[in-house]
Amino acid sequence: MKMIVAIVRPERLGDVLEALYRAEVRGLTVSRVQGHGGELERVETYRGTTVKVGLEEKMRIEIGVSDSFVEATIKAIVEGGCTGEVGDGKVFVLPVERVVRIRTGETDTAAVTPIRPE
Amino acid sequence: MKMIVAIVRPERLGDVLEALYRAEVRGLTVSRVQGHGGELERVETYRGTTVKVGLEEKMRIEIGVSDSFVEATIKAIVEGGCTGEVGDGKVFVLPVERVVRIRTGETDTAAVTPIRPE
Amino acid sequence: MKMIVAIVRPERLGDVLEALYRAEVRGLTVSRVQGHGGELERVETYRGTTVKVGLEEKMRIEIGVSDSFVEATIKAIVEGGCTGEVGDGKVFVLPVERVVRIRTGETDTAAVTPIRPE
Amino acid sequence: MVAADIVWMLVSSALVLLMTPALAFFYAGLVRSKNALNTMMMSLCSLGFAGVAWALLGYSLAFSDGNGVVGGLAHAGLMGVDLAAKGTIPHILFMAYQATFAIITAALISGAIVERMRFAPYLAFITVWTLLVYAPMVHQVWGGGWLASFGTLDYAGGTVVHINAGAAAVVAAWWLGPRRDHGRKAMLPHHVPSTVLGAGLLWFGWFGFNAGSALAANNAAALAFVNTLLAPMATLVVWTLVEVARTRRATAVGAATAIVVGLVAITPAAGFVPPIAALAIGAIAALPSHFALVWRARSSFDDSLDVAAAHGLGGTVGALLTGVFASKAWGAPVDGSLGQVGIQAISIAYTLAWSGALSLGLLALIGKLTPLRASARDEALGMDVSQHGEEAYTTGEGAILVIEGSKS
Amino acid sequence: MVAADIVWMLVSSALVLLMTPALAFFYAGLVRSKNALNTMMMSLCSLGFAGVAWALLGYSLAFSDGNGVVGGLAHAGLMGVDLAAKGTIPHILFMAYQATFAIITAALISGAIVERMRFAPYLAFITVWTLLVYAPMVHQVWGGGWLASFGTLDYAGGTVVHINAGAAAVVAAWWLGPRRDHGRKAMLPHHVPSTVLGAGLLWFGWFGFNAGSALAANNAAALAFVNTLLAPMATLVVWTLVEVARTRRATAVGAATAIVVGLVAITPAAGFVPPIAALAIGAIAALPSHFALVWRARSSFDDSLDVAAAHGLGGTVGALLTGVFASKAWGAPVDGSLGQVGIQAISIAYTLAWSGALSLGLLALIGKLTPLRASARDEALGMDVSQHGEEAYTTGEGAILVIEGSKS
Amino acid sequence: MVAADIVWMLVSSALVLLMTPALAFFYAGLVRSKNALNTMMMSLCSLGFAGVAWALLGYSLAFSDGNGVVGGLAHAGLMGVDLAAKGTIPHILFMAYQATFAIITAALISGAIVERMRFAPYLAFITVWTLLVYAPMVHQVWGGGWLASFGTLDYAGGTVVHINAGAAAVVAAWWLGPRRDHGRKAMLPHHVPSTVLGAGLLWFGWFGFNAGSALAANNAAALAFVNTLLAPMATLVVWTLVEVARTRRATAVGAATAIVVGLVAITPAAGFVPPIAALAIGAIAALPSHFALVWRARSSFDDSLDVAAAHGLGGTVGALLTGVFASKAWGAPVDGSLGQVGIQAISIAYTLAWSGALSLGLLALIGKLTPLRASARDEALGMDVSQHGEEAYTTGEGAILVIEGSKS
Ligand SMILES: Nc1ncnc2c1ncn2[C@@H]1O[C@H](COP(=O)(O)OP(=O)(O)O)[C@@H](O)[C@H]1O
Ligand SMILES: Nc1ncnc2c1ncn2[C@@H]1O[C@H](COP(=O)(O)OP(=O)(O)O)[C@@H](O)[C@H]1O
Ligand SMILES: Nc1ncnc2c1ncn2[C@@H]1O[C@H](COP(=O)(O)OP(=O)(O)O)[C@@H](O)[C@H]1O
Repeated sequence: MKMIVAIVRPERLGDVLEALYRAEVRGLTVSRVQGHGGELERVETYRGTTVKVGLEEKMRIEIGVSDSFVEATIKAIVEGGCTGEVGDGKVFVLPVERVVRIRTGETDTAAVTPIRPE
Repeated sequence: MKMIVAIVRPERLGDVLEALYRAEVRGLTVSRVQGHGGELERVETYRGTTVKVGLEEKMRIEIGVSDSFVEATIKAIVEGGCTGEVGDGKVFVLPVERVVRIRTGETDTAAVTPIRPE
Repeated sequence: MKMIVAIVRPERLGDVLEALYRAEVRGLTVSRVQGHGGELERVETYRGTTVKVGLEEKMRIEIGVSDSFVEATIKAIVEGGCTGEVGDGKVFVLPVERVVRIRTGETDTAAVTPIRPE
Repeated sequence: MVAADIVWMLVSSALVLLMTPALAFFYAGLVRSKNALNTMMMSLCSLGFAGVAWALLGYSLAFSDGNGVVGGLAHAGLMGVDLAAKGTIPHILFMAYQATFAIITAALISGAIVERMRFAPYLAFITVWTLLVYAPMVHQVWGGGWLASFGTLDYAGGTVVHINAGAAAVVAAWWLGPRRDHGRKAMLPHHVPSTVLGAGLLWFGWFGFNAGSALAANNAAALAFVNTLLAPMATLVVWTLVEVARTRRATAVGAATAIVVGLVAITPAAGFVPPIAALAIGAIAALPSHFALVWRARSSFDDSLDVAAAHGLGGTVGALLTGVFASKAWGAPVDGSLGQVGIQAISIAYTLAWSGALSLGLLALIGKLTPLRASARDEALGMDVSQHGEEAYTTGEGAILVIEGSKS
Repeated sequence: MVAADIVWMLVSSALVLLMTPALAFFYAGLVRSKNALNTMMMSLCSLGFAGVAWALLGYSLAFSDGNGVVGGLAHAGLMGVDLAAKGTIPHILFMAYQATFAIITAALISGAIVERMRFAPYLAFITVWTLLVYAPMVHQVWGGGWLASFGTLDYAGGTVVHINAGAAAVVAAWWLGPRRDHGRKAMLPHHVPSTVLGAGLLWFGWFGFNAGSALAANNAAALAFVNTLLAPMATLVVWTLVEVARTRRATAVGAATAIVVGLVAITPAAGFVPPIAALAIGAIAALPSHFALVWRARSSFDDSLDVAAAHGLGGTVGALLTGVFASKAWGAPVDGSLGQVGIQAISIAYTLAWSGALSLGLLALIGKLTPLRASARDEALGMDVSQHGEEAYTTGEGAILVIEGSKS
Repeated sequence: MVAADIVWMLVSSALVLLMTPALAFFYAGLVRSKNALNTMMMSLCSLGFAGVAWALLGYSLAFSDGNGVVGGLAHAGLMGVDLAAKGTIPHILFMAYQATFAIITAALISGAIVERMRFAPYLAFITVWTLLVYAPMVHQVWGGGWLASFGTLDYAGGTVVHINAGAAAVVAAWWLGPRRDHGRKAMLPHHVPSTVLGAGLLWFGWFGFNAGSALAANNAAALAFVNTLLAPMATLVVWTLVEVARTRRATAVGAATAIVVGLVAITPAAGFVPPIAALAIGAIAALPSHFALVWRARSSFDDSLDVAAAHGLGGTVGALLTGVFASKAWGAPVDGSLGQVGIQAISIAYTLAWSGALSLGLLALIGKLTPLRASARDEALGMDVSQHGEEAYTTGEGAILVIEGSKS
């Protein structure tokens, strides 16, 4: 089991999700974050105050996958998230020791295979 | 040391926190996320535009615990977070190599035992 | 490669970022979270309803670094984030198996060295 | 007809109309964000449903000749409501002014049942309620009905509007039962500035409500206006001080609530009491409503946004104090007296009974046709998504466009 | 001069002025949060640019003597606009009242091109548009121009304001092309309560717009007022029911839209039709606009906030129905008739042609001088940051203070 | 008494009352979200505390007979303030209109000390300030005091309201010292649309402020109204162009600020200058205030929301230009002249001294009784939680219900 953490552009989130969907990756968790990398900084002005905004809006995607899915998942994220311009983000792969599905208490691989409700 | 990451329903957050409290797990960090799993999709309409919302509001809990607490923590989360319906979420256990308490610089187990102020 | 996850006070975020900047740590991702630790609880009142707010606003910083940067990064965070009062937060170091730069597909160390646009 | 009176009634009608969107904001700020739009819609749609019902039928039931309890059908479909003078203003303008009252009264009730009542039965309820409960009540007090002859003093609607809506709110909250999270979870106001905005606009609009009730640009209007300015000021001061005394902190939700309570309390008295009495009424009214709110929050009775405490009780205190402070020298038909307090008390009791009984019957009836409450699942999901298919604040993340049909 | 008329026109002018900030909120709630301030600024700056243009030149082009198409320069620079009476009110007050119309009309157009048009050419466009397209149109209908003699009925600006702005909106949306995400991504309203607030304040302000157009405190004002109350009520009811019939859910965005559509539709008819006809006009107008909105969302035509469907089409339906329901008994110069509907139709067609052609020419001209559209990068980043260097909702996290110069 | 005048003063009083909630939004949008409610409460509670103080004592000190500096106690407790005519309107209405001025003036000061002043001493300060500083100032200018005889031109309160509040703001900001984060951290407006809403409603309300100051529905009111429309338009245009020239981007915060600056500048001149001069005053006033704002932000002087730059300086520029542009032909008692500019300058200097000295003394005195500033911890935590025990925007996550006492 691995935990894949990806930071992507908000405007590419839809494409990434679609690519993941096509790669049959179902369960995932998304959150709004702000990132700092090699992007240009933005200047804003409020009344007399000038500020430099060094953080850009990004989306963070967290996906628990069984080992066999890792390659496909990374590929899908890169495909969906790549624009070629600085700021596209990163993918991190972290080891996971255990996964538990809260609804049933199932663990590991069984826990990350979503069961579609009919 | 392990990092336990749990995705739970927002409406169960209170119960989970309570269960963790009873399990004597004190330090934790919570954030708002949006999840996609086996849940039904929601349809919304704005003027003529119809959209399918595939992401559900969830809460993400992150808890650094010493190894001996892992079982109790998972149990508490499952207890507090389970409704039995699709969408209850997952618990992931990740290995942690080091923990530092920013206030004192203490590391590892000492760092995650909260000291109650009197 | 390691993933450093730090929880800090929002009002210290600026100082932490500055310290990281000085330590030449460039890429990072920040998000708003709420934490529970040893801090005092806050009481609020809304019309007749009294509530105890056990969660404090915190910022979560996530930094993927190559192994040689770990020490410097932790030091910078502790330096920038320490006030000495309960609630300063924690730093967690997690192992990372792989990093991919979405823009180029580069992996590992090459992926976390930001390339400044000229 | 008097041009200045026309102007004042045009302005007053516009002001009272604004109170309904204002109420939408006052209420919506107090609920959880997942129910914000549903709460707004409950006020907003009163502008349509109660408004049209009033124009087509309610006005006639209230103001055309009838018996002591209800008017007739002479003005149904706006028949005979024309440009001829009614008093010193065109008849249609009088009808429109009264329409704005009908709308806000119906909307007030929603505060008791937000976050759980299904939308369709709610619309049915307020529409029929406007015709069945509100219009006759208006007839009884202002349309030549029995309370008018009985000697009830109600300048601008303390009884007709606030106690009436308050009683309906109590039975509705009781009949529907508490929200599933009530008493279990903390349900905090999701957007206090909304509530403050609502309170500010309500105060502004209330000048039309109270001073417009003079139906002319005269001393009575001026007095009602000034009292509508002074009473909430005093309520605000007392409320703030009570909060500081009790919890060491004055709250913004409290301040917004205090303004509304002061406005409600002065409504029946506005054109009948001297300004200094308005300050007294405002100050006194703060106490019962404040403690009722505190008590209610700890009880299992879930009048969610405290319509009973703010409008029912505030209106009751105001109506009773009208009996105390009324002054012929300032334009009241009688001076305050114990006897008048008695008359006021009887009128209040009657209104509570009238509105309580009929509202309950109406809810029971509608409940037979369609469930009144949202399912537990819908309530947990939030009424915005479940009833309206939209959210108040969206980022659009994860939302996928559905193209129905082909693109042109 | 008549004091009561002065009061009413003071109030009406203030009310119409408020409509422009109201529109800023109505529109801003419907866009994505990254474009909220840009959308607001498009309305807000009309208060400055269209307003000053009107005072210095537009008023003269509209209301000083000229030919059948455009006025002269007699009042340029406010020359001769003084305290003397124009009708029963001071001339300057008449000018000010008309200024508030010019401002809102220009601002309306912005709904068609938000989220993509650069700010500088937008300012240039509305400033020149006010002088070149709007002022002559006013002259033609209200300033003694040819449409006045032709017999067009337009009580408060159905043609002059709404169809005129609607036509400009259509060509602007078409000329600029759709937003890059249009039809590809879901673009949801980021803050529906803003839109509701805007609708509430627009209704309130519209009383000044329609009833103020009587230019006096008389029966006509009262009638226009009452109709402005009744028509949107009916639209709201019908719209809600249509939504329930189609999707089983009434939406808040729909309710806010319905209110505006009802207001637009009654505008040309307000002082000419009986109240019961106002209910009919409001009810009827719901349908074409509703379905136009639904159709538009699925088309590739990106009139982003549906100015054409709400104002263009709503105004057209209203103008045609004015020809049907106009009644001498209620103050119209003629009774409704097929002939009058024909006159209305010709006027509408003329307005569409006038505004469409001139607006397009103007856009093409400005487009020669400076690009009209933001770059793809700026559009993706959001217009707030790219055009104004600020964000609507900030937390300040990660923002670093830049100290220019030394501290004192 | 004149009915039309009564209507106009009713409307004007309502409009000015609305300015205080409007100010609450204008200010609250500019602070950080953790201080949003505290900032709102500072305006809101002025409605209670300054309002009641005015009614019970301030009005008497301002408008009953006294010496050249302060009035007497003849009207204390509203004694003798009745329905009899004062001018052409009921005396109570005049008192109420003036009350709305007292409230907004006190609230204006709060902009200088938000995000750090404790709430209790703030309430004490504005209450006493209304009686000690404001009421005598009113007496001196409008109540028959020495500035009236001296020949100061102040149509609607440039001196009495804006310079007076501006001076108090300067000393308060200086006495309390800067916010702990000032000049160190970026403190961004957390909700710009709030500020825009505030600006829109302020403009709307300001018509009552300026045109209501005619105290009648006449030419003077019309002129004041029109000038209140024109001046901010011009300020908005110039401000926008200056921003574009300096930073290539016009901001929404700038536009909202420009509107307020234009309104402040025209206040002393509103009923005295021709409309074209109003455009000039609005345009000119943009410059000093704009550059003062820019300078202030870089200085260590933390007048947090720039009361001095917007109200103090804007009022000063307006007062001086009133001396330039005043015109007998348009209703001013004298024509503009160098001499009049001198009189204006002396009045300004006197007001600055009066308000500055007394406000400082009052702050020092209150500071002896209780600390004026919040602790560093409370300031960092945010004033909403520390002073009011509530938050503006809550999700309720992690909040646990505390049940005190047993459930009924
Ligand atoms: N080392 C890192 N750790 C965590 N997040 C990172 C790291 N480097 C980059 N990011 C995230 O990725 C985003 C884009 O990174 P950046 O380096 O600018 O892009 P690119 O990889 O295209 O050069 C950043 O805004 C940040 O959120
Ligand atoms: N593989 C995964 N990785 C990350 N988050 C997941 C994963 N699977 C599910 N989740 C999170 O858990 C939530 C519920 O998951 P779901 O699979 O629908 O529930 P259940 O386990 O009850 O079938 C999702 O909304 C998502 O936030
Ligand atoms: N075990 C933990 N796991 C995850 N987050 C933690 C943990 N302990 C503390 N935190 C985070 O750190 C913040 C401060 O922790 P706390 O224990 O109060 O501080 P201190 O280390 O100064 O005693 C908390 O609000 C929480 O967000």
